[in-house]
Amino acid sequence: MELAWFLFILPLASAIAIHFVLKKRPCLSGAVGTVVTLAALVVAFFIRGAQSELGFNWISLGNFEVNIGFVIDKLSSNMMLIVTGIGSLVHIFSLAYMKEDKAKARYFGNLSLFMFSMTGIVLSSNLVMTFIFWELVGLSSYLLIGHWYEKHSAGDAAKKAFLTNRIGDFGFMIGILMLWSITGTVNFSELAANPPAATCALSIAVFMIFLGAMGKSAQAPLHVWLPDAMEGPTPVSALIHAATMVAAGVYMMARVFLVIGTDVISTLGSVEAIAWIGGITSLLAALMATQQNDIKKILAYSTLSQLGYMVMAVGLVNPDAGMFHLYTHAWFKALLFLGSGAIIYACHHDQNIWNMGGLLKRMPITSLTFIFGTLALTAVPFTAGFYSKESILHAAKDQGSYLLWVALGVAALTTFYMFRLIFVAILGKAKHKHSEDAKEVSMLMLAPLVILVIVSALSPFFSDFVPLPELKEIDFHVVPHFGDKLVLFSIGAFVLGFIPALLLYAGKTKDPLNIPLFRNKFYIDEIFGHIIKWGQDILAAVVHFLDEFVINGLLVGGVTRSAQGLGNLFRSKIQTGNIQTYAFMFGIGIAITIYITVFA
Amino acid sequence: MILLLVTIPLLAAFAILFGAPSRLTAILSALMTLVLAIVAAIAFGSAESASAFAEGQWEFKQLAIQASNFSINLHFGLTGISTIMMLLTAIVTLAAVLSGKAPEGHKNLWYSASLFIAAGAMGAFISKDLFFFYAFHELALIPTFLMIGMLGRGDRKHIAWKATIYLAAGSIVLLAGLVWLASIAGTYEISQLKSGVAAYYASNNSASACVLCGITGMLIFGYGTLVSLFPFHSWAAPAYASAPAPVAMLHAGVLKKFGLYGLIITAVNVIPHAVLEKWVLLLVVLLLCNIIWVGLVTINQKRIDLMLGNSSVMHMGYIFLAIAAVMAFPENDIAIPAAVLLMFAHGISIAMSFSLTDVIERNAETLEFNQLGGIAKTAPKLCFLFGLVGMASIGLPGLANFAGEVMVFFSGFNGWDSSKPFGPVQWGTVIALWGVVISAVYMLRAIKNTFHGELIESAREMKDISLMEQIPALLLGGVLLVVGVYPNILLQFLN
Amino acid sequence: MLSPIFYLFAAITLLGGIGVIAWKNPVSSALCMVASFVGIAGLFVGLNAYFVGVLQVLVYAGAIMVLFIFIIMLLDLKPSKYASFPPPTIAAAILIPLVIMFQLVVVISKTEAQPILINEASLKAAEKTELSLDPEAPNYIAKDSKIRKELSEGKLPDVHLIGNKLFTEFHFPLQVIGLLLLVATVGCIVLSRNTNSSQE
Amino acid sequence: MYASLNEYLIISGLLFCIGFAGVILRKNIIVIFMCLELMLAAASLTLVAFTRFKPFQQEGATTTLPDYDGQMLVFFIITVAAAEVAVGLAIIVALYRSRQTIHTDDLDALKG
Repeated sequence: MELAWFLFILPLASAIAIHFVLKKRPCLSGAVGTVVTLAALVVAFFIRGAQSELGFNWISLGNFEVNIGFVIDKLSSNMMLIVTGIGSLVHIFSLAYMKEDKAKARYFGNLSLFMFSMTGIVLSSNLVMTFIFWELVGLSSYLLIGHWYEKHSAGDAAKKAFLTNRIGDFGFMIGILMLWSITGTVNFSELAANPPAATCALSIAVFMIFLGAMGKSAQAPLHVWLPDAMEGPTPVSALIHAATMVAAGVYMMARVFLVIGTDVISTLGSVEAIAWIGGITSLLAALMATQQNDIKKILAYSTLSQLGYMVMAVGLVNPDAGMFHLYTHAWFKALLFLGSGAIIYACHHDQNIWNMGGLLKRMPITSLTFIFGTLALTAVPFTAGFYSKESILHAAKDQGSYLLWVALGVAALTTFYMFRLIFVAILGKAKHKHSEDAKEVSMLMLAPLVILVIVSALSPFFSDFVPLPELKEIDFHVVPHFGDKLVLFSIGAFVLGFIPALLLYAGKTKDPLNIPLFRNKFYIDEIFGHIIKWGQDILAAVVHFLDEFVINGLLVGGVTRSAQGLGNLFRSKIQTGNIQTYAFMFGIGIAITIYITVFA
Repeated sequence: MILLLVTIPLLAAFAILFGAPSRLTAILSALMTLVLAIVAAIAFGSAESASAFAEGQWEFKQLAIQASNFSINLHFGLTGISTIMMLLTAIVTLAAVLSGKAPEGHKNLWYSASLFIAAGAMGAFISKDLFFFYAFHELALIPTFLMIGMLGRGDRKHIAWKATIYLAAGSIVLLAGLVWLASIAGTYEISQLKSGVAAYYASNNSASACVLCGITGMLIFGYGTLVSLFPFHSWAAPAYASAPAPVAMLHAGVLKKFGLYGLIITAVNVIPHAVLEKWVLLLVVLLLCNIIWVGLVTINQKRIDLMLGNSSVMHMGYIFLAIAAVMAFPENDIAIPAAVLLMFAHGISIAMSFSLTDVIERNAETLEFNQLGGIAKTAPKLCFLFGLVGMASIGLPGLANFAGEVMVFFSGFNGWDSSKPFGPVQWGTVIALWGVVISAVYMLRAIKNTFHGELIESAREMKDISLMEQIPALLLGGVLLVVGVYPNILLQFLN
Repeated sequence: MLSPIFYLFAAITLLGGIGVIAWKNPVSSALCMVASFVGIAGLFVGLNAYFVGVLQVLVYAGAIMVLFIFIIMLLDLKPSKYASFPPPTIAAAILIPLVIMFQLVVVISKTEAQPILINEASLKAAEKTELSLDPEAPNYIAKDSKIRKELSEGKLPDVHLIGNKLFTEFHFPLQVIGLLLLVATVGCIVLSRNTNSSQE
Repeated sequence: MYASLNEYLIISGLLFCIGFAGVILRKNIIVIFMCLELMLAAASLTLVAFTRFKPFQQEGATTTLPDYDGQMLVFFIITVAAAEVAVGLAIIVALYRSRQTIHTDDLDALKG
């Protein structure tokens, strides 16, 4: 299985080569990046069926040892397919999209670094290795979001992304530590061999691990960084913030749940909380998306809500449904993002949907692919989204939890804001000079879009490409029979979402609805801003003041000043220069000596 | 042969004082020491057992003082931990001598003081005798004072005085503890301390318990002051901020580790567990203050060098966490290697960051955050290197600090029985983990303020890092990467 | 010595001492000093130390006091311009002597010693018993010496006894004292040399 | 009816304290000097007093002769006092010549 090593070494080699050698030749670095990712895609195809585990020892200390190794099974190899597939398409797209960018070499270098760390997460054989590449992925997303670092907003967004991920990693590490002390091992295979008993410590550990996934997959409180991450170039958003990186959280949770065993997991209390967090996130994100005016922000919030779906599925102890939705969502969300990238590129980097319109006539192919993506996202029957969303609804119904209604509500909202986007941006007439002279983008951009359409159309029908562990056969059928009550509900949700969008937004030039609560993202950012300002900066200033004046000033300074004071006191009071005082001192001396010698 | 490790820097320092070409001699001697250190480490690594290693020429014993019931002798030799510390000293010395530009009139002082500090640190780490272990450390105190006092920046005289008096006070408390320890153990030989103390502890149990408790207290507070444990940390940050580059690198990188190294070999490995148990809670509270309190202070800093000084104080908290872990759970075989690895990693990363800060100050003439901005455009290499060390210090995987920190956290949870609730060390580990977020906050803010954003006018003509300045940074960065990717290269010395 | 005479001389001594402190004018305090020394000499005689008594009057009262008065006249001191004594110094001046006297009294109250009376009979007895004849003994007195003759007659040869002890046992300190006096005189000459010559 | 040792010691103690009080009290150096002489005299008084009251054991035999060691010491005290007065007054004269005052409050050059 040396082939698997190539998956790992290739992107790293290209990242190093680009960074240190090809810095001066951007075009060459772009080509190298793309070729390497395509090669990785090919290798991913070859190792699809294999089942092996290999690696080398990183740290070994007595009974504690951590090794960097891969576990190749259906779950990880198919996930690799998604990662390398979308990666190569994004690379091709970026060749055109970033043509006139000055720092193209650095961009492709960072992309390769991202591919390397993503491979690390997908193939990792133990939790510590996952954590290592978890942070490396965080670093590469920091570098990519902050690609145009001249802009303060990009720098801030990058910092925000890294710190929110860091908060997630804080929980993740505690989870790993607890799991390690409960089971004594961090290796997935050893965990699978003897799964731990369901104790409350295990449920806390699982929740803490989920905290890590929350940071990476941008769930409820830690989702603030994803919309700001749109500061980065659009291909980056497509690759990282739609398909792969954010999915890493769900993938890791699925891996942990499968390893520990769904029967033990279902008894844990914290899993219920995970499901509800997923549900709430999807609801919140969907509500926020209805009022956004930036095309990339809308897609970002839709990613958030779809991630909420996946986490809900995992929370409902049905990781297969979650992974299936992840699989289909990766393709059509990448399609949507690259489509929006093409639109933005054509409209001279203008991202406001109210400046777009009438693109169907000017950019037919891009618009059609975009519409197809929307259909898939809004779960129109026979599209990829429909099947995966169905599986999640089934999972919710099996658990009999109220999340089913939340899921349906979110489905309606998704349809509403996606078709709002379609009516405003694609259909209708051009509302702004930018969209008037928008013309079809170059072939290099259209090819990935078309490929993505084909793949996302066919994805649900090739079930063995779905990243699921070997041992569980796919029980949900590919073609749902219409008699099922749930199908009716989901179609109803679609209609419920479509009609208001049609009425409100067809042919409009101004947004009829104005709900500031949603547009300002429930003011969560402002709340976080205050928390940070008060909880950290002001506190830091106070602590610094205390440290400066209390510890440094009073205690240390105090000691020195009191010593000095004592010295002065002696000098001025005792050494007066007057003979009488000296004589008086003599007298006291005599009296004391007499007392001591004679009486004491 | 091992004697050369200490004599080369000393002779070079004296040669410089008597007129030898200062920079050349300093670099040559640092190089020779590094080569010798690597050879010694390889010899130590390959030797099958410590005794076999001792027969070789890597052992030097010379009687210094023969008292009635004990003898003090100049005894140099290598143990697992001291090999790593020796490598750290050699590497940082070479980097320190290479970085920084000596002001015109003071070349001799600049290089001889650096070499004296290096020799002091090297001597302290490889000496196996308690007396010389302490004496060599004191050798490094005066050159530090001279360098900060004369060649430092900012309010240097006051800071130099404060730092030196603070360290001297700490050393005195430490000396008292060490002499008391040696007297009850009946020997000054570090290796025999454990048996001596055990015998003493066994003899009269009740009295000896509180005596040992007193000794441990003295050692903790003595070493604590040298290592800027929480209440005694106010000397560290200003001293490193205003010290010239080599001294800041050597002191923050190497000399600070003397305190921790000492705490491990004279307290943790020597004093019986029952006594150490009592100090765990206090130590955990202090180190958490170290991490959270000083972490918040670091966030509030307005200058890069002060921020780095405070961050080095904060990182001491993690190493103390490992020491507290082993004090609480003696069979904890991860803690000591974790502490040593983190000491090595932190030493290298803080040295590299001070070297780069010196470059920033020379090129941009300022270190204030509000006067810096967008340097990355005109100084991409400097931005890359500072980014590398910034990421290293906040514990990014692939770099040495992360390996150390992860193992420290694992040692914190080692020995935790999952049925019982968290013990003090476990809570300490959890809160220390939040320190990782705090360190990410201040480091990223620093990187964003200095490198990202629009280019400010003063940085427009700022030239990038020159080749000569790059060498120490690349050397240290390389070491960080090698140890980060494959930490077993160091851990082999420990088991 | 008989107590009435003793108290007389004691009174003279103490009043003289107080007079030295009390008088503002230095000359009058010097004279009171002389009275006090005379009192002390009287006490010495009462203790059968005639030579020392005479010496006291001769050296202290005669020489030292004369020197003091000479210097006072030389510097023609006016009565001290800070006439009144500030309260803290008075308090100090009273407090310390009181403390010392109190300690002395406490010590003295524990001891009791009676005088050894001297009369002809005791002197004759002493001549035979207390003086030895062999030359090595510390109290050797030659057979036909004047001391033995006086003692046998019942008189106390005070000066001879002092002379005998001074030139036998204490001969070395005597030489040192001689040297000391020489040094003192040289010192005075150097100190009182005409200062303007040293100022060039 | 003979005065015992205690009376002598009390008298000399009193004299000593008067001398000491004088030193503390008076501001004129010469008077201080005189009080010093007074204290010396008191000391010699104690010495001589002891010669009469300490029985001089000579190989066990008690002696009635006065013990002349004490008086030797008084002899030396007197000599030293004389030398001291000579030098002291020379110093005072030199002091007066340079400072034109011998009042202790003005002479505090040695102030710390």
